[in-house]
Amino acid sequence: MPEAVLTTIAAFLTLCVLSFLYRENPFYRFAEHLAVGVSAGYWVVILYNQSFTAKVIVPLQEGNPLPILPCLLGLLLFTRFFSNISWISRIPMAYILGVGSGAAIPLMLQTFVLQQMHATMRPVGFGTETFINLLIMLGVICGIAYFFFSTRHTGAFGVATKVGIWTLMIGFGATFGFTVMGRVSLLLGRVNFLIEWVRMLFGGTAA
Amino acid sequence: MKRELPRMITLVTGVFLALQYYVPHRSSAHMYETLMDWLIVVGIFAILLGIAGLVRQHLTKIQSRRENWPYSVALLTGLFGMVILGFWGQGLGSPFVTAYFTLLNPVQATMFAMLAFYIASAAYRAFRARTLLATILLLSAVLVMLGRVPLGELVWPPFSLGSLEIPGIAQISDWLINVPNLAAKRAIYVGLGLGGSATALKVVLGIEAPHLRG
Amino acid sequence: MRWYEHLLNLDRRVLYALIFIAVLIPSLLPIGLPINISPEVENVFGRIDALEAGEIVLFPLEYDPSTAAELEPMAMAMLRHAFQKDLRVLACCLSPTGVTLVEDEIARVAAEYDREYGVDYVYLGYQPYPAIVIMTMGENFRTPFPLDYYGTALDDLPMMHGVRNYDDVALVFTVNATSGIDFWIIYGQGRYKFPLGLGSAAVMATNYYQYVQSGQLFGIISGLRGAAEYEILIDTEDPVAGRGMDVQSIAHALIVLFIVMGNITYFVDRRRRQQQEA
Amino acid sequence: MARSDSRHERRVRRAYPAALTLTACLLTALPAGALIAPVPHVEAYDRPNDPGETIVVAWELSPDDRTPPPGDADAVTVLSYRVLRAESPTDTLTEVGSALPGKTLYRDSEVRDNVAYYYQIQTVGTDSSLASSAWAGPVRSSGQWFDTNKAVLLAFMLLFCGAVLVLIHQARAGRELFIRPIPGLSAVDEAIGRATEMGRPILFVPGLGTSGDVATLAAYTMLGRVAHRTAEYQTGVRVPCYDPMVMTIAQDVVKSSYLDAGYPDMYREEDVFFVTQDQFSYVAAVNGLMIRERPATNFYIGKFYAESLILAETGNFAGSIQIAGTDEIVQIPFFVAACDYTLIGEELYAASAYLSREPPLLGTLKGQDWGKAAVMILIILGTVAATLGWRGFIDFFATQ
Repeated sequence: MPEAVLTTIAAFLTLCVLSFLYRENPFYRFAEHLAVGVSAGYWVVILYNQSFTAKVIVPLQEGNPLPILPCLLGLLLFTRFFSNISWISRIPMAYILGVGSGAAIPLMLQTFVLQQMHATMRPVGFGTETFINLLIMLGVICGIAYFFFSTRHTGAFGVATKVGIWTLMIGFGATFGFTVMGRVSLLLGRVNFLIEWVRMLFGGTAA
Repeated sequence: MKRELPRMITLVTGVFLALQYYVPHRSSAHMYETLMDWLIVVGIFAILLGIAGLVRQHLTKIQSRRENWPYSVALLTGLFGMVILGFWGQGLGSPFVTAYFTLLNPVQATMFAMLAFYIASAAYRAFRARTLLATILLLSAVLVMLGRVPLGELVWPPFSLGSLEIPGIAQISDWLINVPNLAAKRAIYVGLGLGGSATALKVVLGIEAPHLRG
Repeated sequence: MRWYEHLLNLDRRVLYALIFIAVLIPSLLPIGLPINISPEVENVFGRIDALEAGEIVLFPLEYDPSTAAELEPMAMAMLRHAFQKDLRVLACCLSPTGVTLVEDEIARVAAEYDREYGVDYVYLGYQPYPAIVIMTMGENFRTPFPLDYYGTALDDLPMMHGVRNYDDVALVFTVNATSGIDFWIIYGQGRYKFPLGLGSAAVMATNYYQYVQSGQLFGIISGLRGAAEYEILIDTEDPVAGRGMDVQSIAHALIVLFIVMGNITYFVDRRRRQQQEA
Repeated sequence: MARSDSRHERRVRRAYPAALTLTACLLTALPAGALIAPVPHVEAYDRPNDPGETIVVAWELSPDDRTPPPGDADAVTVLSYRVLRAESPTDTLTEVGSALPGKTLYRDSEVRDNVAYYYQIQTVGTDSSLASSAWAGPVRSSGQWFDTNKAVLLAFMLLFCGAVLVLIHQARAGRELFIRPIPGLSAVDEAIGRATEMGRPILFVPGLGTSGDVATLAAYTMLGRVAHRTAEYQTGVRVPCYDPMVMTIAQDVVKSSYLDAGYPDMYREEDVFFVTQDQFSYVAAVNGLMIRERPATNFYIGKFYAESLILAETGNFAGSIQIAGTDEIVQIPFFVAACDYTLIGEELYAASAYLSREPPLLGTLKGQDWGKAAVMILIILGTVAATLGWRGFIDFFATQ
């Protein structure tokens, strides 16, 4: 198919989705359903060609029968469709949960707790660098205090939790401010695409 | 059997993996790789299960001519069309890749692009200095927003007021991100790390068993 | 209705239209506002610039069409820098809907610099469950990726000879808009201690600065702004991200204006109501 | 990596003196006419804390490893270092790899465990001259059964998990565990009350998490509470699901809550339904639901990604009261901006414990507080130690 036709189809779909901003409508619904289908189909192909081939088909061809086991385990998931034996699907679920949760325990403690704690242990004082360390340390302590649920937030502890929630709010504001650039970038990408398309239609130069 | 077997599997795999992390020996690493490979394969089937559910749902919709059924036709055409194209070939320039760039790419990209509009309306409608906390959030957001773009740096560069050095908006914005924001994220992470690992522990020990409830 | 009541009940579609115009006009008529280079981008640039020709860098490029507008310019700039420095590039994409997009980008940049596949660069493609893939790559790249994206065994690619795992790459720089960033930090850097740099979507960047301070990341480049600065550092002929910064300036200013207007109407309205009640 | 290796190296210097003494003797046999200087010192050791099959060869730079002095462009400098290996002192050496000038480490991972190897570094000059170092070895690789770098982590993990289990046990045994009131949880009841007054349903969105995510687990508890109250008020709750597994569990939760409240007939299976597993189609469907049914109250509890703002803004146009709770940090600001009340991060876990009063949840929350207290104290101690320059205390907690 010529490039111009393809670009026009893509532009049409872009406009279909944008029309939702005015109101929900059949064009939008069409684009949405088409995309769900195409993405599911795309997934099937990529999973088969990239993963299933490498993890199951190639080892089987090389005479390694072991990958049959996880395939059987995976097939058990489909017992969900038959209510009398649907409990069997819990076996692969149990495997997924066990592996995921077990690996998560040490890793979460290391990355989210110990490494964060270690990184906060910095020399403090009133120099340029050390004062920043001090502020960060106080911010972290107060922030953690805010998430303390065993004690009432009163007295000195209450002050700490107040500072904690202020710190959190500055953090959330900063995240919001940072995010604007990302979202505008995405819109910019689409607008540039539409500009190229219009130029192509009227100027005759393909993008 | 119906509850005990899954419970045992979760317990054994979970405890093994929590402790395997401390054992670098090759046999432990090999066992770990095998378990993870299996997880990937089981995961492929889980995704297929979801897709099978999707197909079933839309087929019934078409068969019973339920409201909006023609959209389901578009969905299934897209799905099976992609699968057929994919097994035909998927190098650059193949119909599969062309379909991806023509059909999927624009819809997904535009969906995310709409967030720019929503952020604008949220800014207008919701960012109001109603309370002290809301005001802090709002000020921090505005400063970071302006500090990130060249226009902000042009309008508010660093300057000195007598002997006082006033930082530019870009520096203020960087400071907000590197100091209070960093402290905030770190505090939240500590909480989530403890909460997350405690919950994982309960799942492994079967104290919390979401998959056995249903 | 008074003026502020109009503003108070302003149809959101008016706001949408204003934002659209604010993005459209500077796209057509660039202003060319100057872009300052921030220390954080300079730092990442310096880190890659200091590598020796022939060293291997691992680029996990993980984003999909929905976030490509923001991250593609950055990925392209990183790839160009690597090829300029004669580094060898090993790339993968652990985001299923991005794998095709990334393939196209790598092929394009490699063609610009006349690089040969399998000798100067290798694309591993996609495998599901990023956390697991990242962990097993620490043992051997061949465990999660026995074959490359094109179905060739890794051992048949000259570049991969003697390249086993993270130990054999000079650094890892991931351009990433997925939750995969956490996996690269926790399961990758956390386990295998390689130098890890991050190019992230702006929305996610604020979460990861703490890892720079804690030493788990050697640097962060965020969003289109970071890409624009990187483009300047490597002297890109066609700075895609650089042009976008004008749009960003106008759009940001407009959104700040929305916040200010919203607050003015809110306070005027509140005062009127208080007066009426009094 | 170089840094962590030099730390290993120091450790090895202490742990494997035998390997060192063997490398100490210099047997330099320079080929006649060679200009390049050999490396003064080589050692080889088994890489510590690894799966095995790797030997690290470390050397000191050759004196000629330098940039040529200005004005003397012909000065001979190092071109590369070749790493040679043999399996016995009488065997011939074969090249296993090479390193660029300035490098002092090579990891040989082409070895078998428990086999003795000998190494030699050959310095290659820019004039192609060669200079060989002394032999290092014998050295054998092996895998270790415990990673000593992670001892602190293991201790922390065992203490924390132990504390959680003890506290869960105590909670089950009936010990009262105090949890402070969480401001705004009263908003939940208010919101449900408002839905009754308006006679409109309540929408509960459990997010995009899978059935095992902590946030989703908390969402089940909140859903149980909401369903219980809606049953009392006879309003009804709609739950659109993203994950089929989450749906089956959510159905069960709603059913049993209605039963507890004494209104089992209120339960309709189609109220808790599966939508699709595609992020934006899911959002589009929930958006449609909000526009059509105009629920009085929307709950967004669980894992949310970019769709958070799309949902919250649409709910706003529809005029609903909105309550959100997520541990996905990036999305919290959007919920804070667009919703009436937001449970931030861990507050969500606490809220479910507070509402349900189930002993395992209360005990866990207590355990987490103990963990937080420990972290706070350690941070303060560590900061004091760092300020006083007492590195030992801080390095103790380095799990890298």
